[in-house]
Amino acid sequence: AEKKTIAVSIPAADHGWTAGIVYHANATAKEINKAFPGIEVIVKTSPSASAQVSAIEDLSATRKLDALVILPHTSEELTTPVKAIKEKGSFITVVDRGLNDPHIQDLYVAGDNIAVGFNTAKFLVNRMGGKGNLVVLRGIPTVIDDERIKGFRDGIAGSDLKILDIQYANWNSDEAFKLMQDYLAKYPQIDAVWANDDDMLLGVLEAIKQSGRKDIKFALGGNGMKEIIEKVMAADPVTPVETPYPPSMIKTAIYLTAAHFAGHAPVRGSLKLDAPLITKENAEEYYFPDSPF
Amino acid sequence: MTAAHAALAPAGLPGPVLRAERLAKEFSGVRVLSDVSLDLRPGEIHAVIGENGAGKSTLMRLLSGYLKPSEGTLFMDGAPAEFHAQADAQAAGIALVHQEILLAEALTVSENIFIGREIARFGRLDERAMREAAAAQLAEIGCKVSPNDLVRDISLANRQLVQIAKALLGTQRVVIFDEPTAVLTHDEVDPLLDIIVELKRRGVAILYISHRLDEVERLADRVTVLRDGRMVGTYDAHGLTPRRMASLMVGREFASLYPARQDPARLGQDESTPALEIEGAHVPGFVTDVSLTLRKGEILGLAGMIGAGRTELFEGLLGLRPSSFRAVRLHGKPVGFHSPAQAAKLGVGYLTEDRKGKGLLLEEKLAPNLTLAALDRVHPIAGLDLAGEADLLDRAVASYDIRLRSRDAKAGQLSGGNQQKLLLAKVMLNEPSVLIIDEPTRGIDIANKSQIYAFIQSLVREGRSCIVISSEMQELIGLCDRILVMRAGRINGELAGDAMTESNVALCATSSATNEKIPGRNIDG
Amino acid sequence: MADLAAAPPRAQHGWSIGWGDAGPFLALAALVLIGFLINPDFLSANNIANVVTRSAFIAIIAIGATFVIASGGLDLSVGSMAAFITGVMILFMNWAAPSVGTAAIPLGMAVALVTSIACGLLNGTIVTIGRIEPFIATLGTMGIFRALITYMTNGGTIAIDRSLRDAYRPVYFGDVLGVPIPILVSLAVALVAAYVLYRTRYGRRCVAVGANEDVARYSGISVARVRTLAFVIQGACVAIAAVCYVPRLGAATPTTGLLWELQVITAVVIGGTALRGGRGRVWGTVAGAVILEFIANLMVLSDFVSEYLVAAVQGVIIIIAMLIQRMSKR
Amino acid sequence: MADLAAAPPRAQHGWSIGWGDAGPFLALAALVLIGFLINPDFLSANNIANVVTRSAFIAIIAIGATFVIASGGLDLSVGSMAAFITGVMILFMNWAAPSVGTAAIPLGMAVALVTSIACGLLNGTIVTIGRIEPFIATLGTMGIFRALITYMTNGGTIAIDRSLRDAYRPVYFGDVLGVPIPILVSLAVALVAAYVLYRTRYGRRCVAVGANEDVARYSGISVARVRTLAFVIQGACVAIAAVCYVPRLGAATPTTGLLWELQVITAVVIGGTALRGGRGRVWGTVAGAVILEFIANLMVLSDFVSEYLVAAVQGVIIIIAMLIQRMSKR
Ligand SMILES: Nc1ncnc2c1ncn2[C@@H]1O[C@H](COP(=O)(O)OP(=O)(O)OP(=O)(O)O)[C@@H](O)[C@H]1O
Ligand SMILES: Nc1ncnc2c1ncn2[C@@H]1O[C@H](COP(=O)(O)OP(=O)(O)OP(=O)(O)O)[C@@H](O)[C@H]1O
Ligand SMILES: [Mg+2]
Ligand SMILES: [Mg+2]
Repeated sequence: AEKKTIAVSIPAADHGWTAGIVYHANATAKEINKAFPGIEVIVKTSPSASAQVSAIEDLSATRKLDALVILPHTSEELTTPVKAIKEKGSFITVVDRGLNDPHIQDLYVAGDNIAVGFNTAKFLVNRMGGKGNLVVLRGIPTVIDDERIKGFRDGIAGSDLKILDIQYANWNSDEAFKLMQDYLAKYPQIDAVWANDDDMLLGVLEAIKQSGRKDIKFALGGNGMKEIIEKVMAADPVTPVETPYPPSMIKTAIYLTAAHFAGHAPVRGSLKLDAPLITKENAEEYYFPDSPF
Repeated sequence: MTAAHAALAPAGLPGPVLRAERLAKEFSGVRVLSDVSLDLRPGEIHAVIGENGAGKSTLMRLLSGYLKPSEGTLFMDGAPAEFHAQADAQAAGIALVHQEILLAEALTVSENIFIGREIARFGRLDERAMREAAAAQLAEIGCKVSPNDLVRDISLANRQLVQIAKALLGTQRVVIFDEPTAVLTHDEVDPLLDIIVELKRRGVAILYISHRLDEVERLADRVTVLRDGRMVGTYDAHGLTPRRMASLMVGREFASLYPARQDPARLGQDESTPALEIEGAHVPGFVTDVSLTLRKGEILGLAGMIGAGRTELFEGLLGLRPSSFRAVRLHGKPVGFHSPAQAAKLGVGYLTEDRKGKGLLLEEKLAPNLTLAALDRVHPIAGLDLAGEADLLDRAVASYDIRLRSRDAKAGQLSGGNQQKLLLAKVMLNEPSVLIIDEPTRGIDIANKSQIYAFIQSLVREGRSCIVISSEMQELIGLCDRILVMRAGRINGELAGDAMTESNVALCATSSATNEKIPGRNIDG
Repeated sequence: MADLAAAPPRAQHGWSIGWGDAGPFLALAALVLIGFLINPDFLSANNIANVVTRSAFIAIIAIGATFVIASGGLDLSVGSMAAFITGVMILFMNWAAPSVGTAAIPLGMAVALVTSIACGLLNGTIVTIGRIEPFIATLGTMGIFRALITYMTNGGTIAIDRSLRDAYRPVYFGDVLGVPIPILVSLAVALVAAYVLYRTRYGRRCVAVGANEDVARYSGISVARVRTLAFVIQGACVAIAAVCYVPRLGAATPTTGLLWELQVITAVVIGGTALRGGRGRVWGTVAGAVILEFIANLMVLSDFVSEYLVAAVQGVIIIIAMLIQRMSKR
Repeated sequence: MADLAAAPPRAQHGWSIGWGDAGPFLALAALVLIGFLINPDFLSANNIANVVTRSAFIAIIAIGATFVIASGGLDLSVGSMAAFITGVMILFMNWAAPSVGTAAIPLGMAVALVTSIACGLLNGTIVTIGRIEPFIATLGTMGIFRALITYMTNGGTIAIDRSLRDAYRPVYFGDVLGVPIPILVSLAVALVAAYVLYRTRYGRRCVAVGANEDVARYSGISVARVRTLAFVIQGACVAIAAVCYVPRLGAATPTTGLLWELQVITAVVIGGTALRGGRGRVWGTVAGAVILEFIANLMVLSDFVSEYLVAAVQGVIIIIAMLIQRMSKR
């Protein structure tokens, strides 16, 4: 039988979470190539939206793609190009960020960015008795960042939690370190910090440690980085919980797509991964010691 | 007179320190020098003369390791020598004073002099020692700049002296001077020539290039003549007159250098409005309260020593440097220039003394250089007329006798004198009614000098007017109707008719009848 | 006396590409050959069309950069300027669409052009009147434009109105006689630019200013005006690129055009323009842009480079391309 | 005769900072004043110490860049080189720690130094022997180093071994008599650099090569050697910065040092070094690095800039700082 080609197009590893995506995508490709001789999975990473458009154009121009698994850099910019691939008859699996036109996708696997922000906010509202001063670090101006912030704002709405300050730290631990130092210099009383990604949380924790300040009761992140999960498992008082946004979702997506071909049964629909709070109790489940993330 | 070749050297003299045998040089296939042999003995001054583009500078660069010969061999003390880099030649005791100024403008005089051979003690630069050595060397050749001055801030003439100081530093066995006096005035030339004689006395072998044949007559022991890249011969300088040298260079009898002067009476009678009147010119730091009048059809000379402020006066006039004027009238009409473009439109052209730094784009071909200041002339509606531009270049090459080996050449590949002619052609393209020429014949050979003089004469005969700034007194005396002498930023005297003599000009340029300092600047520094 | 009869023949310069300028084209040819050896699909008409079409944006912006660099300047702000212009254009079109329908598209293009010329003027005046090193001046405006697009999008995305999308689509995806429109546009821009640079007074002055500011000044050229105009041309080119770009991605985001400035400068330099000014090569720049896009394409089409190392291989290829370009000179 | 006694006193360059070079310090003073007016906390000892300590990395790298730029080069690879060196160092220390314990730290530092000198040598030889425009050459190596660190970390993080963390921590967080160690290190580097640049043959030649290559070559200086050495010095500075950096977050990631090159060049230029070479100002560079960090700090401490517009305001301030620096010159 003819070999089926599944192309996987994902962002290049430019911070921890995307590194996790790349790790899982590669690992999955290896597994499937080994397990299903009739299926070839190729993984391509792209550093920007326009590079991603180019990459999928290149892939479809030079070979027949039976399926495309794509984690789009941005929804708007990728919608048209993916549609063009779809029109050539490929099976389309969209991961994480939905395209603007949901009719394009055959399969949709996603985490819930709004829930990442929302659940973290709810945790803080509960544990802080509905009041306190917060500072927030956000990432790179993109949809994900936007959704998480939106979820967070919705989550604290109605409480007396107050966001003192919110700034971009580009999902970069260094910049987060500096930003947190400056927050600490600026605000004498900070009750909790939320960095919308764990890379940044590392920098935040380092800055807090250096300052020796004791007023910060919680410093939370998001995404499920293994270093942070370790903290949760160790019942760290400042970082007792974590919200997953597991990069392993790409694995799920690739397996489901492969099943469409290998299982001789159509796989269609959408699958939304929850973003439940990770606590000491369930942390084990989210811990991948081998992943770079 | 017979050609006296090296082999005929009188017995008893030491053997040659540097000898070249059948040197040839090609630049990308174009042969600019062939079959040149010459030798240099300790304690002699050996002059090399030839027309612009004859290959003198190329020969000097071969001898001092800046270029590698395509053919031929160099011998040092009788043994074949190959210089892989200039440093090798330097190590062998050969120094070259370049025709073009080669100094880093952003660095100080002392830093420039010691580039590559800085004095250091235990790895730490000894600034004081370098400054003192530089000052001593500069003083010896009569250069009045401070070792701490930035090269950017000193005049072209002083840069040349700094370059000479740099070459003379250390112990040299061979010193090659490529037109060292081209940018110097009378008063700076004498100390330099004294230095050269002193070097000779110490047994240094000296190669000397100059277009000032009287200097050659004064200094040289032997003279080698080049024409079109070939040797005409090497001659004993004794009894070789400048006129004879000129004939050997051009290959025909050479008549008179200066054209017939125009009738002074005619000039005096012409009571029409002056071509250019300047009143109360101030260029901060350089020029104080200068007024002058250029009559129509006149050639007005401007003499002065280095730093007299002549160049700055006219750069100020054209809006090239901050300046103020009580009044400027062009053909009777009040004007004020804020850029050379505007001046050109009104018919005033200025030819800079610094052809390399301010005159030509050395990396650009000839035609774009020619038309750069007059692009409107080659710009009909449909874009640049390249054919027309090429015609202009042809015409310029013909009327200014620009010698080039390849029309594809870049301006920087022309010989120094031919660059000057190209620059003249460039300024003339705007057909100015008032032409200000700063050092018109700097580096130009004698035959072409007379062409340029004739050219300037023909300009004024056409009713144009001309100001000539020059450091060559004879040139001013031979060419001009009237000479203004500047000193320390002011006009110190006016000479006309029979009063135009070298001693009068020199007196005016140096005497401190008005012994004032220009505010804001230390003249002696 | 000069022997004019024997005077050497005239140099041909201008439109025709001299042998000395063949460097970037040789590098391109080498790359295409390697590409073909690695993966024969590389030369499929489809792939070639895709790659060349994609290179149009960088090519168009880099043509503008050729002027800036030839005149002795540098513009780091082009990438974020492109993002900003895209944002302005989309906002304007979306605002106008309800009232004027698809006429919003040409209006939006005009708005983009005007805005980008203003941006270029801003860069130019900071550099010439403010007398600030172009590197720093445009690094500053790079931050400014990037912040403006972030502000306009509130950190998110502005997508083009649905009603305009189909009407606008052909500007990127359409073709004339089989040649994609962006290619035609960039050829047109290159033709005009080559004309301006090689055949007009302005072009001459631009190169003269880059080669030696003093000589230019003494030749009566207004250095500030020439430099500023180069930045304005750069702005106009960014607008043209943005106009072609919008239908491809259909949206402006704060990450649009990120690091394009580096690609643009690389394309210009690979093309043979001297980074210190005084020499501009329009067609070389176009070749440089295509080379860069081919390298990226090759990375996707070849299978033996770990995706972590793509940037390394690209870096090596760029250096090799420069070596080929250099060596071909002499 | 030259009257040396009467020679006008000219700015002595070297250790003492001449008035003409005061520009960056004036800009810094202006910034501090504005900062204080906006938020008095700005001048709290704690904040100042934080900010100046943070600026140490950029300052140290920028001191190296002062040599490269003064000699007429440019190095865009410093940011990714820093990341790569950090990665190599951590990997080595983690590998050595089990056998040699905390002695792994000095060994790791040595490895970092050797590696970064090799990296600098690579840059230098590509530029001088390959005769490739430094901008392009180091853009290429920037990609290479970035890819290598991504590869080494698998796109993720390499953290320093727990057993070393506490022993190493003081290198960033410790202080001597209240002065944080990174500040001391950068002062020491600046002192040595100022000595080398202003007081040794090499420094003199470095500037000469940048001022006029031809003159340097005709004066018997090996231009290639001087330029290459400048890149090597740059490499060594990157290593020193990396050594101070590692204990801060204890990890290397593919985003470490991202865009540092732009900050470094900006610091150098704000400091008064000419981007076209021929002039280097070590202390100005240090001031430039502190200025940049203060600007970023001010953005956070002030309340009236929308988070979206931070980059714009930073851009404007950088341009204004350059204007102050320029105007103070004459
Ligand atoms: N680098 C070069 N490339 C090509 N041609 C060159 C180069 N250098 C010199 N030439 C040519 O070699 C010839 C000799 O030049 P050279 O500079 O030696 O003349 P010169 O005798 O010193 O003249 P001048 O008196 O004008 O200084 C000229 O025709 C010049 O154009
Ligand atoms: N930028 C400058 N800053 C300070 N001093 C300068 C500057 N330029 C020139 N000078 C000094 O000003 C004086 C005037 O120089 P200038 O060169 O060219 O006068 P000049 O009368 O045209 O003399 P010449 O043309 O014979 O050299 C010189 O002594 C020079 O050292
Ligand atoms: Mg010569
Ligand atoms: Mg003068």
